Amino acid sequence: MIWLIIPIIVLVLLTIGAAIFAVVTKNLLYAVVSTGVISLGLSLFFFILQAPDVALTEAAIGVALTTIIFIITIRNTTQYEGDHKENKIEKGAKS
Amino acid sequence: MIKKVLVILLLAVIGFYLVDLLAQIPFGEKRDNVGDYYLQESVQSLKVANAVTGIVVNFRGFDTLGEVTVLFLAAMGLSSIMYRKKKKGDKDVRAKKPSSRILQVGVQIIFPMVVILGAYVFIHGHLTPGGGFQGGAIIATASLLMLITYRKFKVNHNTISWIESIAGVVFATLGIIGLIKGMSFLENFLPTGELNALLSGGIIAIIYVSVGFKVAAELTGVIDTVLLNNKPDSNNENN
Amino acid sequence: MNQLLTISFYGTSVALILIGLYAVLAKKNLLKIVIGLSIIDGGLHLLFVSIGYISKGTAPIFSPEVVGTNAVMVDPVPQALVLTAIVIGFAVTAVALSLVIRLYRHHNTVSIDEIKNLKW
Amino acid sequence: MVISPVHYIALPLLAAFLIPLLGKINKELVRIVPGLVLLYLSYVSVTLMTQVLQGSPIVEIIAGWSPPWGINLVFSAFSGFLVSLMTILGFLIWVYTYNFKPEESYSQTTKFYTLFMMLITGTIGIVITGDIFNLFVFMEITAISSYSLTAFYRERDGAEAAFKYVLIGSFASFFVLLAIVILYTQVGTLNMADIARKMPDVDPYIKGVILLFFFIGFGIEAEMFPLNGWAPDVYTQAPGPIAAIFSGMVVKAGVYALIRVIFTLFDVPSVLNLLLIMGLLTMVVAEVIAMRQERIKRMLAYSSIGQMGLVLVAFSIGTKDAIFAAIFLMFNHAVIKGLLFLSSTFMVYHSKGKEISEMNGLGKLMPFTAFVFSLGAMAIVGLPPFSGFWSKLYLLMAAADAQLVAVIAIVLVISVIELAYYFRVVHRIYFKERTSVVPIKTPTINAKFTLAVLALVIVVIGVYPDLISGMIEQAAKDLLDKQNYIHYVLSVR
Repeated sequence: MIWLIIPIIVLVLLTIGAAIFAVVTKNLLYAVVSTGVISLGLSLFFFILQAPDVALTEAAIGVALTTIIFIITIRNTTQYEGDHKENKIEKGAKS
Repeated sequence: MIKKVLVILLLAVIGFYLVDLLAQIPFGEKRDNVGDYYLQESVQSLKVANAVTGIVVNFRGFDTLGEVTVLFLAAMGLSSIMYRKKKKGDKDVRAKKPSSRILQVGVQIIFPMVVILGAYVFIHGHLTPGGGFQGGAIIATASLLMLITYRKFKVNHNTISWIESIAGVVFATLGIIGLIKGMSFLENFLPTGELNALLSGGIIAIIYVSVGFKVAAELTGVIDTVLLNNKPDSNNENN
Repeated sequence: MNQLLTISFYGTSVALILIGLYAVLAKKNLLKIVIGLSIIDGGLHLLFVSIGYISKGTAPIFSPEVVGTNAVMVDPVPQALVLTAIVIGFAVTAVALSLVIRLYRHHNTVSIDEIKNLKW
Repeated sequence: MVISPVHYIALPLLAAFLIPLLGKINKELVRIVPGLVLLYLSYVSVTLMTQVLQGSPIVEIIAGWSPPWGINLVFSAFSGFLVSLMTILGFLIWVYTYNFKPEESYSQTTKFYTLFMMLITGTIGIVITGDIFNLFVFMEITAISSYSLTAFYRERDGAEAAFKYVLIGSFASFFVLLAIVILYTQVGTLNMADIARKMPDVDPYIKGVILLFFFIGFGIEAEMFPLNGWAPDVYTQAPGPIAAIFSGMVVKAGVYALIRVIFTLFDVPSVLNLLLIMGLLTMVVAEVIAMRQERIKRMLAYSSIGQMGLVLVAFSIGTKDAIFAAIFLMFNHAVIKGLLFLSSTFMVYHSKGKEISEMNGLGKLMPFTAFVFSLGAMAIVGLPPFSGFWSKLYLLMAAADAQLVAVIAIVLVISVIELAYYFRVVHRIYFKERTSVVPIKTPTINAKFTLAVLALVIVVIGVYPDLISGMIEQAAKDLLDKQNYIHYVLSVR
């Protein structure tokens, strides 16, 4: 019965780690992908909490659609946070 | 730098409040609340196997009506914010070279399956986990798959607005029929059949199917609006 | 065992909320702020569902084999409300991102400092 | 079909879903349908209001489940009064905006009128619902409509104001939802009357924290001091009539939710002192900043925040006449501030920066609009012949009864400040030569009709206040009588 706690601990570390990575990383694409990972973690949490409806919603909307909309926004704006050197090159190349 | 310290301080205060509060709420303990009544009623009078669907559509159907409006307004607000007058030089912004052969064949196989899965999820909303929102979102991901893979695939905004409006009108009129029949708004006026049968739950099944269509059309419209709006041209003219 | 479960569920949701708040308040990039908003939403939904959990309860679905056995069931109300809250969170995120795109179109920058010309 | 409160929500939703289809039949229908809906709803509110004033409040259950389990709508004297005010004011503003910007493209006009109607429905929903989570959903409907409408015009920098509003609006939603979560664990139900009944046996510490979260969440919506940075930018960037709706209704719904939580759900009297301090703070800061504003819409926005502070102060005194004065203030503020926003929109229609200096000498060029604007300015300051005077008088009398001398002093000083900066504008309109070269757009016939009706209301209520004071009297009694609210909501079958 006790070994049941191991997957939960792994899940907790995965979710919080992805959240911290999403905030810290400079590359927005990585940040957006880790937002998807957080939603995945949440979906598994909901599964453990005996809430299948919410797990399905979180998987369908949180992981798939939110990540896609973020990525489309990145395509329309810059891919790197702050005035990163790639930003300059990209802006230079563009204008 | 001071800003960061201030933020950390504020977070510490909020965190302390939250932890202190949650410490007094035991986890996993049975609390007497409205949930038991819903569980008991959804079996006896609604004959709906999935109690959560029973709550979302019938007991708290007004929330779902509000919910569908929120999504409708988000789609409308999004396209009004992203609105750009159509100019001649508008080229299709999607990838220039067509996607790889493997992806195209793969999508041909996956697309119908995902659409069927989505349809299954929202048709069996009142029996198995899932429902209108989940099924609609799954179908939206399927259409997204097509949008990304095939450049020729165009989402027809006319049909989307037709599906959206018809599904919304079906939901609202089902509610108003309850009102016309003298009962209250959104009341279940159809016979509810027996538990775990496909046609059980009266208007709940019909409402959730219309919500499924509406959410599928809306999310496809949202994704299409955001995906196909033009990347600012090189001279970055703003309209 | 139960203590550990409490910490893991409540702890994760509080951690997510705080990380999200930090991203919104301390980060300069508009996209990071919107990511922070969606993390806060996620943490809050996790908290909402985990208060409805009843230990050794099953999902509130009356599949044929569960009907007669009056098994202990998890409280369905938070699940129904979180379903609505997730879709609302998605709608607000979509609107916020469309505003970010329009801001980038006007000002060709995604950092909140350069745009903040609307003073107090 | 018998007239019942659910028409306020069901009909606009049906119309909103139908508008894109109707637009395909005839393009003009898109503009007409919201007006018809609001006209019918005004008729509904008149009939329901007469019923409520004689008989007992109307409680309607949804989906056949009685209150603690199902969602119910409450059309009592207090909520009914606000809903009637919103529908009639909404109809008048619709008349004003009939073809406000004719050159807008068809697809944008469809979206404008749908969002316009749903904004009003959202605020009505907040006021009329009897369920706490339903209130959160309607708050989101209002929020999303106002985000999109703030960023509606592309040439203005609406996107900045809208993004700031999204940010702070999401904070408000976060705190409200968090409060609902913790409340659900303690009370186990979502129906407001049921919560009010079970509130006494909730642990006082947790009750305090929940109330604090609600206070912050709804405080943002009601433009309380620390977190109302979003309001001036949103009012400035939003289209003219939408700014009138924001100040007239959206903020009222925020204040209503805050007051409903404080007076009906919770029984914590100490929160009234906090409300008093925050109200005074909001009022003083907003009015002082309003004095230094150079642009007319920002000035009106700050003055609107100041007036909301005054309303919160009136509510926080807590006695029956103070509540009476507060509701009267809300009525006056909605009508007069609506008039000011609507008339000033046409005065600075084509100007880019909407500077006050561009309003010089308009007295001769736009006589009707200038007259109506100055009438509104005098009314809001509280000069005798107009309705604003009575509400301030009742407030001062209520504060005097409660021996709050400091409050009286501050309110009087603030009134003098208001007098100063409003007369600075009126002086410019009549006694300064026209300097700016911006072309003038005189209001269309339907806009003039709305301005005339609003001005008429101010004067008539000013001369003969007990036209509506009876109604407000019952509304005040209904708000304060918590046990009666619990009884008539929970006893409906």
